[in-house]
Amino acid sequence: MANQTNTGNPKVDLAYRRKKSKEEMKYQVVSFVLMIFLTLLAFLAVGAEMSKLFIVPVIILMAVVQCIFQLYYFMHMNHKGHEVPSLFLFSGLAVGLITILAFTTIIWW
Amino acid sequence: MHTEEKLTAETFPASPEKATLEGKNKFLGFWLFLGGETVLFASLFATYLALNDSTAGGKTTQELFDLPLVFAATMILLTSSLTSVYAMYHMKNFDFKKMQLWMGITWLLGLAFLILEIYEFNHYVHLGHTFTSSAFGSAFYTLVGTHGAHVFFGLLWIGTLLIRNMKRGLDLYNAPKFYVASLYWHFIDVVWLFIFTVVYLMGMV
Amino acid sequence: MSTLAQKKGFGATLWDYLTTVDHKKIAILYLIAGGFFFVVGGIEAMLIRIQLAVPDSGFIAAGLYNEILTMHGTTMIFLAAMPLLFAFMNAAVPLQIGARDVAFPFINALGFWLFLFGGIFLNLSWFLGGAPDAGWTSYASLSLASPGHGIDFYALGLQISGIGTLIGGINFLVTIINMRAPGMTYMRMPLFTWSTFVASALILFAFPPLTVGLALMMLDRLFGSAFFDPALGGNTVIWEHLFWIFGHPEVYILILPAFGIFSDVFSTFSKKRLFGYSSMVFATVLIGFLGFMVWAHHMFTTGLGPIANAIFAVATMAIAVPTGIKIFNWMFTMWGGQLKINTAMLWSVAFIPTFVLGGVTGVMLASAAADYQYHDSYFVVAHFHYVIVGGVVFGLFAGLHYWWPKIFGKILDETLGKITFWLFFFGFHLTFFIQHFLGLMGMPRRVFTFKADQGWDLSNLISSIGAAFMAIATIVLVINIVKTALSKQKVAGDAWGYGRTLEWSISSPPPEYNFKQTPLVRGLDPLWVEKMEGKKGMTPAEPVGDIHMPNGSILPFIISFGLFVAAFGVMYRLDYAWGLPVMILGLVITFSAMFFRSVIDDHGYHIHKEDLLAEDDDKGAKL
Amino acid sequence: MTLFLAGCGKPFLSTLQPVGEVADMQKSLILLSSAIMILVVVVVSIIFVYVVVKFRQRDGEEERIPKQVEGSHKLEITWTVIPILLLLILAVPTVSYTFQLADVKEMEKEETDALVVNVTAHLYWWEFEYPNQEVVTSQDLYVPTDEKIYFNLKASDVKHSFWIPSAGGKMDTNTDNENKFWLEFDSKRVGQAPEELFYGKCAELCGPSHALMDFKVKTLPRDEFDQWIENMKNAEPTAETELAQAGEEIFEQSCITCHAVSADQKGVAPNLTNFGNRQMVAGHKANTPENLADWLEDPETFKPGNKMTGAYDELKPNEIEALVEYLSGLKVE
Ligand code: HEA
Ligand code: HEA
Ligand code: HEC
Ligand code: CUA
Ligand SMILES: [Cu+2]
Repeated sequence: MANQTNTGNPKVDLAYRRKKSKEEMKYQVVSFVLMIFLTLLAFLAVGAEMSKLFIVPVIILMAVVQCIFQLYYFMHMNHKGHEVPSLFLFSGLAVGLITILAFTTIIWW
Repeated sequence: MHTEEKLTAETFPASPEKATLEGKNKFLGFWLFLGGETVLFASLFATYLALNDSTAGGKTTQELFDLPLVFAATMILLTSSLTSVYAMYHMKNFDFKKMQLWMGITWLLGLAFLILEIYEFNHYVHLGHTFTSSAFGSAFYTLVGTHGAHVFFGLLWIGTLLIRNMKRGLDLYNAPKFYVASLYWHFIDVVWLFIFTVVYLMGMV
Repeated sequence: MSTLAQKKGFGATLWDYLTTVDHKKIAILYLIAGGFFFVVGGIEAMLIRIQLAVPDSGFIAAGLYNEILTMHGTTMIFLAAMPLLFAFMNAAVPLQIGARDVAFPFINALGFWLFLFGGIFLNLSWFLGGAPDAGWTSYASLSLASPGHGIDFYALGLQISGIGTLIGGINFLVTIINMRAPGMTYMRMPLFTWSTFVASALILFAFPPLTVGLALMMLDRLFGSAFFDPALGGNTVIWEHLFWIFGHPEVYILILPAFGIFSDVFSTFSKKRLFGYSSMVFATVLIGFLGFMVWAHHMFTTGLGPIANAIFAVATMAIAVPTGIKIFNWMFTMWGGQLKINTAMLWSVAFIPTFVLGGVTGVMLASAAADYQYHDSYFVVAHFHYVIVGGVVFGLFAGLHYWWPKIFGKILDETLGKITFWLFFFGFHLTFFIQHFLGLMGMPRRVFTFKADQGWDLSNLISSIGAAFMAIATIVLVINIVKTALSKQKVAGDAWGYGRTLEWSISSPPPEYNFKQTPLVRGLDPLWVEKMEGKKGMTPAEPVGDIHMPNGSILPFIISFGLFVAAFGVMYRLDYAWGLPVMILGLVITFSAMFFRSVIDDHGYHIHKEDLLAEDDDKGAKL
Repeated sequence: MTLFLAGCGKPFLSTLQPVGEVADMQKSLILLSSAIMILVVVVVSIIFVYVVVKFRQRDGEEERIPKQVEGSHKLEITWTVIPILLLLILAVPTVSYTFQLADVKEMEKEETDALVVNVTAHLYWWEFEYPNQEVVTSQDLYVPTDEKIYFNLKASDVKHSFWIPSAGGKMDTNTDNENKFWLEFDSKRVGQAPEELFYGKCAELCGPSHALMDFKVKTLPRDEFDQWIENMKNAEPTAETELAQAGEEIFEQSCITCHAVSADQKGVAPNLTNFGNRQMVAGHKANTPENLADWLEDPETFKPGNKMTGAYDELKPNEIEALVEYLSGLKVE
């Protein structure tokens, strides 16, 4: 509830809130453009057939950045009131990453 | 605040999804569910990564994947994420019509994505890469297919919401429902980010 | 309200329970179903022990033994221990945090029915061609080779009941986060609530890997995929990982709520606040956290290599530290206290040495190089029964006696309770202590028989005799329950007189809305705080007002039933033509019920202020 | 304590009566950890008994309200730090032994003198191949004493686990890959078991007859072992009596498709080259003519779920008699 500053006057509040929302929407559009850009980059990088050692970390990094955009801008995790959701999401992520790590290291045959 | 109160733009709260206790519960419960989904998909990704070379003599990822198609699908899904953001934007502004409109566009984009995916799967099956042909095949279809099933379920869900609330207008009873549905949609997009990166792009390098 | 409920006929009561979304009634449903499955699992255990009482016994045939063994483990863990814990969570947690209800009453009911239908489905295997027979771990190579539909019952049954558990976990998390009464901060929550919270978080993260694992197993067996088929590049070790990534947290999902029960019981009957409350909370969270990093200790002999084994060995040992913190805190809670040793307390007191014994053998198992000897021997069987029975089952019995008056308004008979305790306690140690040595003497687990003259004869006989004591003890408990149910006693809200937490501040059993006025919490052990200030009950945080209640619904039952039907269809899809239609029918039932749920607005009803006040007058008149 | 544990179980299959280096290491870990655990249990028990006895509610004291103690940092630190130290004491040898037991560098060399045995676990029998000696045998494992024996472990159908308790801990035989580990038998101690024969077990649930999937380990001094290998190589099935010859004939018709009688072949059924020397029939009953006849007559009751049932035409009593005679004569000395 980042944008809940009450003046007591609904009209003023509304105007203020609309302005805030608009601003936020701007950020969201910007992050969307960036995401599209990153996606393009990732596809182009793969199309360009560079070394695997270089490309894999780069495209994963780009996916992570995009993921952060989604979570923080589109899903509003940057807003207040998302402490518990982030705690649980990141715990889930931690468990998931350990799983992935295990499956890519100790299952090798 | 009572759930069914008729509201105006002025009285509509800034975070309608969390204005009632039911809304708060739904909001939190859904985020927790997404935490669980994260682990679910991580397990599927892990399985896929452990098996993606086990083609049992069948076609490898390089021989199989068609990047332009995946690129198109990615663009569609990413865009649908933005359109659902627009829907939420209008929800906060208490503009029910526009919200419905953008949600509807999201729905259509989702459908387009699903059609592309079905087309893609069909294509692979004709190349001899099937669910039962190798462990790689099983892992591939299970991972990507589970995502597809999520898209499908999302379409059912959003579709139901749109139709059910057509006449009702926006209130604090259905605002959390729309909000949560849009969270779900974004989450599907997040998963897809990793599918196109890990499955398709990494499969091609 | 409550007086009305008692005059209902049988049909109405049944309907009431089928449609209830009241957490207190759901608790009773869990208690009945869990208790039933405990007896089923116990009977299976007795069959195991009868078969193993003497060498070369012909009592149970080889294949049947494996079915009994598998169903014993699966039933006890998934269908007895977990639901019984859920019973107490439902009965106590909303009350302990001063809530009128759980966050999602509908989902709460749905969770129960999914569990029950999953459990019934699994157990129907006995009558439909044979139960699963690959152990509760159902390792992939064997479970894929297993003929018949046993393993399919396992995969589908657990899948259904697992979904129930998962949504139950989410429900408790949201309830605890969002529905606490004013003043009930996180650091004032009773330990049982805390451990429910952590256990629910573990459920949230541990069940998805099981869901995936079971799904892959089902796909391999029924849909021709090749996840675990080496011939097509599959890999059975994936199953082992998925299972244990779930399986190890699962044992903490079982033990942590039991720890919570003990914490509450210890402090209540020592008449002291819990010693080291904050470190208890911290230890609980830490155990939950570490629980996700140790799963491979079940796979030391799989051949993961020395690096993985060493890492997982050390990580596993680390769990002894927070657990030790808890053990010592409990003992120091009692230190300087006024121990009222009744049945609930007896179970709790006996838990300490028993569990420590089981815990330390766990640390021995964690020593990877030594585990090559222990693994899959009776040493492991001894270890886990010490922690599971000595921890979880003792905890369940403690909770049963402790909260029985809160749930049913009657106190269980103390004499019979103590008889049960001593018989069970004695029988338990007789059964399982000696199994440590059986393991060291080379006896593998999961053997349907053994040959004479390998040095195991006497020990096995002793072990079986011990099990008989546990069975008698359980029968005495059943008698106790029947006797108490028939008795006419009525207990006060604070049934024990030493109640510290909020559930004891309202009548026993509580009214359907729990708290007429939401209480104001002013410290840890809120009721105790008030009592020490000479007050009788809690200070309300709000005036008496209308109370919003959810409507009952049959939909949870129908949704679960649909999945139950669909599971049969999936399973018999390849055998019979009706398979596929039945599967579709089941899914249609489930999805239409879900659809109805989402389009029919159900805003619940209100209990009006006037009625609440009138009820007070009623009571006044009666007294 | 040690004495007490040593008294535990039979010398041919107790982990507490080790015959070699691996089991020694493991036993020392078992003892070390037991000692630590006993210490823990004793400390807890003392506090526990004191508390429960001392602080029970006495008559007439029901109303007394104890002091509500919040906690104690000193105590908390004590019972955090001491367990950590105890665990470190256990962790160090654990890690060290774990790496030592996994050290199979020797067998992975191109040219190795080490004795390597390829173990294949089947439902419900064991196949042992000596790749460098080109000898195959089943059910009874022959090993030389006083040297490290390296094993390649694999399963052909479902997962099993290879365990010789007195020689050392187990290792799974997976269906997907080969596991490797080593064991050693000490010549000075093999005498502890009658006939220097140790018991091996399958330690992973593998189906109805999992409990019956035993094998035996025969230990020999190196020179005798070499001799045994020689004998195995030269072994030829001989049927001296007429009855045995009749048996041989039936065998060549009905059984040879699965069973080999020369030591150079692996197969879908136990290699019977030295069946006459076996301790057991099908791993689980003494190798007597009666038991053998029972087995041939009805393998299913003998060993539920085995893979021989139904694989050959029903045998008449006289045929069984002939086969028994023939099979019992398959010996190498
Ligand atoms: C409620 C259930 C429960 C609990 C709480 C535990 C607790 C622990 N378990 Fe157990 N375990 C099981 C249930 C449980 N386990 C089951 C069911 C299996 C078998 C599954 C199967 O194969 O079918 C199993 C198997 C199992 C194995 C695998 C064995 C094998 O198959 O080879 C291992 C190995 O590390 C292990 C370790 C531990 C450890 C270290 C703990 C620790 O959490 C214990 C910690 C507690 C203490 C240590 C006591 C108190 C502490 C002190 C007083 C402080 C001082 C102590 C020291 C310094 C040591 N367990
Ligand atoms: C919560 C978990 C739990 C509980 C409580 C128990 C309780 C018991 N267990 Fe079990 N057990 C497991 C979980 C549990 N077990 C698991 C996971 C396995 C591993 C399975 C596998 O390998 O896959 C296992 C395996 C296992 C084995 C090893 C089998 C083998 O490896 O071959 C044995 C053998 O002794 C055993 C015995 C017992 C006994 C005697 C009890 C006793 O405590 C039971 C006591 C209860 C009763 C005796 C109730 C009976 C009641 C009556 C008889 C009343 C009569 C009826 C009426 C009045 C209606 N269990
Ligand atoms: C499927 C092919 C098959 C055929 C044909 C077959 N067997 Fe077997 N036999 C087996 C298998 C498999 C085992 C191992 C069973 C077990 O221990 O579980 C076995 C075990 C044995 C054993 C015990 C081996 C030991 O080392 O203890 C004997 C003896 C034996 N078979 C004899 C015979 C005779 C004689 C015939 C012919 C009449 C025969 N078998 C035909 C598969 C076969
Ligand atoms: Cu092979 Cu058990
Ligand atoms: Cu574990």
